[in-house]
Amino acid sequence: AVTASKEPPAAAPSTRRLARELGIDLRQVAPSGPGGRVTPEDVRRHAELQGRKPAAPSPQAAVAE
Amino acid sequence: MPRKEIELPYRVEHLSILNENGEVDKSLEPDIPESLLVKLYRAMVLSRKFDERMLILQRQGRIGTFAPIKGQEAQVGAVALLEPGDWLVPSFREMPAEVWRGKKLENVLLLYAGYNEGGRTPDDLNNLPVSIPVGTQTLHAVGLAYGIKYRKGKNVAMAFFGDGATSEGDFHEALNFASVFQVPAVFICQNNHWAISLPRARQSHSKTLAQKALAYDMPGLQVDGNDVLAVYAAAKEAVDRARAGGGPSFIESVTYRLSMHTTADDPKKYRREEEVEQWVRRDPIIRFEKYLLGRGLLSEESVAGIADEVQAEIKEAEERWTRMTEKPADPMEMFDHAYEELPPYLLEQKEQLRRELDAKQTEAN
Amino acid sequence: MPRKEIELPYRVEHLSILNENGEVDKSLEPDIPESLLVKLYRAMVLSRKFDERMLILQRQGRIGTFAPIKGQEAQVGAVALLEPGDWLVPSFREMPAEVWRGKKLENVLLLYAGYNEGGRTPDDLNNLPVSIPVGTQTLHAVGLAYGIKYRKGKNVAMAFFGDGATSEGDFHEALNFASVFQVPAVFICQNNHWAISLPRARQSHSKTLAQKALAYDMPGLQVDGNDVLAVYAAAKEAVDRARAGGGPSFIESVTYRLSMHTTADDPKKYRREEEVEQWVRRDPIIRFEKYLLGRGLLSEESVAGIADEVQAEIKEAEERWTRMTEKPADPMEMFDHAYEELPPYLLEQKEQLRRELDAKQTEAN
Amino acid sequence: MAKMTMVQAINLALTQEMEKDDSVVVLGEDVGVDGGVFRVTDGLIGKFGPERVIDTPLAESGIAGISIGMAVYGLKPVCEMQFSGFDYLAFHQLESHAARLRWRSQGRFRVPMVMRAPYGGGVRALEHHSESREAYWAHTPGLKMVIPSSPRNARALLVSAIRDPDPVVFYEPKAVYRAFREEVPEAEETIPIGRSQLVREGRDVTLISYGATMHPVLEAASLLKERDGVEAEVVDLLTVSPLDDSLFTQSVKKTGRAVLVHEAPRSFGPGAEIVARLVEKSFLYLEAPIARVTGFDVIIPLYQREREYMPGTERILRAARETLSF
Amino acid sequence: MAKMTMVQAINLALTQEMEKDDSVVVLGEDVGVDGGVFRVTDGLIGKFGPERVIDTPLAESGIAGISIGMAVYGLKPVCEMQFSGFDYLAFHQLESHAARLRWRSQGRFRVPMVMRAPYGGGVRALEHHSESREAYWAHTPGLKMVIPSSPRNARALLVSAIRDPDPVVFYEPKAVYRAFREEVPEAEETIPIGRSQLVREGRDVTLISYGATMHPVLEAASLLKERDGVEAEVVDLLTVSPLDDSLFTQSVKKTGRAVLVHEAPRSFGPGAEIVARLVEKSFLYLEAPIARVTGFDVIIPLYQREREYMPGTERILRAARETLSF
Ligand SMILES: Cc1ncc(C[n+]2csc(CCOP(=O)(O)OP(=O)(O)O)c2C)c(N)n1
Ligand SMILES: Cc1ncc(C[n+]2csc(CCOP(=O)(O)OP(=O)(O)O)c2C)c(N)n1
Ligand SMILES: [Mg+2]
Ligand SMILES: [Mg+2]
Ligand SMILES: [Mg+2]
Repeated sequence: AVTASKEPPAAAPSTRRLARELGIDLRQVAPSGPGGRVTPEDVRRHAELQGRKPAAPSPQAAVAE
Repeated sequence: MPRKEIELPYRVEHLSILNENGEVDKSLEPDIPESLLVKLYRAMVLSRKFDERMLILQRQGRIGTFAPIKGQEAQVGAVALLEPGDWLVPSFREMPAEVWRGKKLENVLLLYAGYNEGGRTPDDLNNLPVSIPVGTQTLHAVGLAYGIKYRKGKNVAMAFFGDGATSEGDFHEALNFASVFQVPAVFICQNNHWAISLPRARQSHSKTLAQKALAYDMPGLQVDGNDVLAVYAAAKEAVDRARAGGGPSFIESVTYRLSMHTTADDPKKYRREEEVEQWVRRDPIIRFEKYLLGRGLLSEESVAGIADEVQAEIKEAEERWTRMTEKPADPMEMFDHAYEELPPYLLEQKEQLRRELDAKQTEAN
Repeated sequence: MPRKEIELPYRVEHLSILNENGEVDKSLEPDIPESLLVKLYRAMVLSRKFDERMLILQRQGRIGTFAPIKGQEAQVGAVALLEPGDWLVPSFREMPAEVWRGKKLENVLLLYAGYNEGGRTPDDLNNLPVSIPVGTQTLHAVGLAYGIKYRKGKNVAMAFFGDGATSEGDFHEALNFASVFQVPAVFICQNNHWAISLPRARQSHSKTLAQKALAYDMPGLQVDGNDVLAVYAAAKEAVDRARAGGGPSFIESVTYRLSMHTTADDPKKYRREEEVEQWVRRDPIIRFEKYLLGRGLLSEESVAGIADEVQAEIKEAEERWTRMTEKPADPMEMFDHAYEELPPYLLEQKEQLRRELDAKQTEAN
Repeated sequence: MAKMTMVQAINLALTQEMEKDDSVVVLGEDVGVDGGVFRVTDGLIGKFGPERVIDTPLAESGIAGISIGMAVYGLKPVCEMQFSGFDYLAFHQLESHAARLRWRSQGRFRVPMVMRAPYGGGVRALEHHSESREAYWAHTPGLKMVIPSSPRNARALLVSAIRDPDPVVFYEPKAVYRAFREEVPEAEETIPIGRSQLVREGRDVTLISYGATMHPVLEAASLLKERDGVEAEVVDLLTVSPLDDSLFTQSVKKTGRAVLVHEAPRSFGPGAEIVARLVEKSFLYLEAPIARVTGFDVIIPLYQREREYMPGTERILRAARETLSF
Repeated sequence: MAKMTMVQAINLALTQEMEKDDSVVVLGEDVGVDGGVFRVTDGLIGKFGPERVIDTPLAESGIAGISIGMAVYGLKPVCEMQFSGFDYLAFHQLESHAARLRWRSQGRFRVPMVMRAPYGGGVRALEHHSESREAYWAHTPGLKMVIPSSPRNARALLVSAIRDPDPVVFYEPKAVYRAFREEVPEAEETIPIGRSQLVREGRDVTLISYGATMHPVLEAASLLKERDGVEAEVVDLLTVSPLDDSLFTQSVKKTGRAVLVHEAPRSFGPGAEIVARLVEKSFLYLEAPIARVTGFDVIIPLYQREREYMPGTERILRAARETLSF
């Protein structure tokens, strides 16, 4: 598990939207993207770990990956 | 192949009809209907009194900065030539001309009290609103005059501006375009000797401003601008010429700003009291009053009567203005007249302001 | 209080010394050293030939749009008065004047071939670069002249511009400022009868352009601009006056653009061939050649010799230019001279361009 | 229908509007006898005479200033600035009067004028002949700022501009003037001012531009498809101000990625406003920083270096790929 | 040290630079005998004479144009436009010459001039006397655009501007001219042009502004702390162009939220560029849309409605709260 960091996490606004939709605090998510960025995948994985239902990936997210 | 003088089609003249003592040069006296003479006098008195009243209102903080016109009332002699369809293109020191042309006193007050509504000019007369960027409005007169000529109309466009304005490039472009297109425009320079703190002599190295017309082969005339008869005569010549298809004219009207540039200005910083006193003696109203008294068109009683009348008129206008400004101005109005139709982003901004005002209202309750 | 004429300090004159047949008015003939006369002739021939050569280069696509000067070579008579410390403020049709003042022919070619480097003017002479926005450079001359006066120098600033430029507001502001401040500026209007397609008569309604000086109480002189002796004499009068602290002068130099406005222009659309032919007969070089032949300062041989010399000079410059442009221009240069020091965001942009160019280079390999 | 260059299409718009409405007049330097330095007004003086097709003295403020007077009088002046690089001389007339007279007079007067000017680079021109400074006008309340990208939309937009009751600055991409021909219907056609157009559909990235740069943008979109299999959506603004942000903010909600392209210098340029609107209206859909592909913040160089200055196809491609792979 | 108004502080900068360097000259309408309509140049003509403190004829293009000539000659002219609403008449001189002569001459000539002008609203003025159009200048390559916010930084920035080898447009917030006094050291002090300042530290939201609006911004920051317990970080740009984006992009990486404030109209305004830089450089740290608190896109109304037009403390507070609660 990741401890809440004080540093704000790096994430695109669209990733933030996903986190919001899933009710996830981005600071809890382990980043795997370039430059320590939280990716949408990271958020979904975290949601699954938390036992929440992952949202179906949106089409644009699919393109991004 | 000699060195030889080039003959030019115009010379520059000076015209003066009524001197400081109210004596008239009979040979030049214009033929003005008696009722018009009295009307001119009344308009000058009204302008003077209204100007004085505005100064008081400004000092009381009831209106903001404005440009007093004291001493320049004889300008009404020029607009007296205009017909309703003619175009008046003023700068910011033509309150007398604007009022002659139907501008309501309460609108003058509204403008200087910071209400956009003050920009309104009479619906049935072609007066442009006050123009502040010095000299730039002269070109609008040329465009209007072009329109008149294009539509084969008989109207004219008359532009007013100051001595300072003659230094601006737009003044030059306006005179040049007007003469190239030979449009019915009349340019009236109110040479009041000062552009804020700059004396006329340092505005231009030229002996007169009238001679600037020579650069365009345009008739140029210098006139005693405190002599309403001369102003009328000069304007008549120019307006008649324009109506007859004879093209534009330039008039330098030599007058004096007896008061401050604006109420934010202190003329003591840059000019001597003696100079002002000299010009007080050339007051355009006093000499005209003497002339009219002499001709029996005024009497001591009618002078007093007119004074009372105009004071009442001013008082009534002020009351109307006070009523108009009892409720605070509706801020939403700032979006009106931006465009004929507000584009979506302005509708959004208007909506934003509406929400802000509503929130404030709610907080206040 | 009459209507009376105002006496003005200046009248407008026309000056012509050498007529179309090379005959001189002895009473007006300026005292010019013989070597200078020949140098003037050579400069005019060089300008003519270089102009012709550029037209060929343009038609071959080797240089871009340029403004031919054919017919206006006598302008060198004016710059001949300038000393190295004096300021030349040209427009875009002063190649002869610029070359007289040390501008390298290869730099002229570079400019028209689209190289920023062509803007370079000689380090040891005070020539401003070519100025394209019509009329606007006249004000720079006034500022330079102000600097000279402020530093109590003896130099002058000489501005060139066209008949079209006299319509721009900046021209008016320049003449007004110059006369108000009485600075050592010389304004030379190259009235070549056309501003692209607009004939002089429709640029201004005035009989002459020289008379525009009257608006500023500035000496104004109209001169035969195809008569290099008259141009010299007029400029000498103005330059001497300026150096002696006598303030600015305005010269209307009446000449003719024998060629197109620029190489993108087709003058057949707007002017008659006969008009051009009339002016071909007034060619400034031919009449000056006749005069010099008459005075024995030129001979058939020396005329041919000069022709060969200038052709060689042009050829050499062209070769230098060709070598200078063998390698493509370094795009990175576009960031040079933007500011004395590039701010961070421009360093970033420069870096971006560098990366792009490197990438392209890599792809190419 | 006839295939026309943009020059011909603009000429058609002027001709037809002048035929329909005798309050339309054309004025400017060399617009009459010469037909304009780009021949845009060619033939008009023959058809409509010198009172309606007016060769003016050489003074931009004069041209704009008298146009204002004409417009207030009731004419519909279409004035030309010979190159947009010289319209600065008329800046104050537009800012201080054209944009304000309706407001200043509380709606009593209107200024239905159009100020046309060729703008932009790419024609091997001299200094001041290649500028792209539409942002100045777009930032000025009271004005509209329109830039067509093709013969057909140039014609349709100019007709709308002439009929618009408010002042319109109309910049014509001179690089497009004769670059290609397009079918332009003889019959009247208008495009509303203040409305952008979707010119290519896609779902991966949104390319936003207007005017001359629409062409490298469309080329880049094709190449993205061809080479990368990427579907770019392309928006042509047509009107820079009032900026229609509905289409492009919608598009970016779908694609999550945007590239803006203009020739104008980058800083404080038109692209910045598009970024700001996207941030305001599509924030949570942004997957990558919005790329600005623009002219650099220097004086546009003389033509030997112009290609490297300009936002060409390659630079757009590179930016799109960076955005896509962010 | 003495407590000074901004008017006095600017006067001090001028006086001291003129004492030090006789190439510094001051020119403009009413700057001499009258000491300027705001008294900024008061007393200078007495100290330095009418050749160095020059009352010019009434022509803005003339003033700017001769300043360019003076600067090329080797003087350091500081010209005044009486109000920024009239500097449009000189636009072409700045754009076409001041900004370009160094470049055009390949570095042979420089234009070390300063063009001063009071800008902005809040002083119950007439039309054209309240505008805030710094974006025009900021978008112009070759110029620098500086706007101080307090007496002390006004003095220090003006000294730098006068010494700068390139042309600087220097807008003075007339609402601040006499609004308060601040200690200004007698000894020389400069602030480098192109460098912004952190004026309040915080970690929750970044407020970015310059000039007159710094004051409502700082007030809003205090209120946020007081009422909401929010720590706002505040950046004063000081120079609008060249825009220093290092500090504010850094700050937003920390706070994730930004509010930009200026009086200028919103669309295509200075704030848009700040948004664009934030998107380019702090993208992954943005937690909320960047709010722009600005003048509306209309002509600034006459003074009865000015307060509602202006981005005041309340509007800034509201925007900050929205951003924080996004
Ligand atoms: C273009 C422009 N520049 C500066 C100003 C500021 N200003 C207002 S009135 C004035 C002096 C005008 O002098 P003049 O033309 O003689 O008219 P007067 O005020 O004497 O009536 C100045 C400099 C302005 N309004 N417009
Ligand atoms: C301010 C400005 N407006 C328009 C142009 C386009 N233009 C270039 S030269 C020219 C005509 C200039 O005529 P004139 O002043 O007589 O000079 P000439 O070309 O005859 O030498 C025009 C309109 C320009 N360069 N600058
Ligand atoms: Mg001008
Ligand atoms: Mg005056
Ligand atoms: Mg010419």
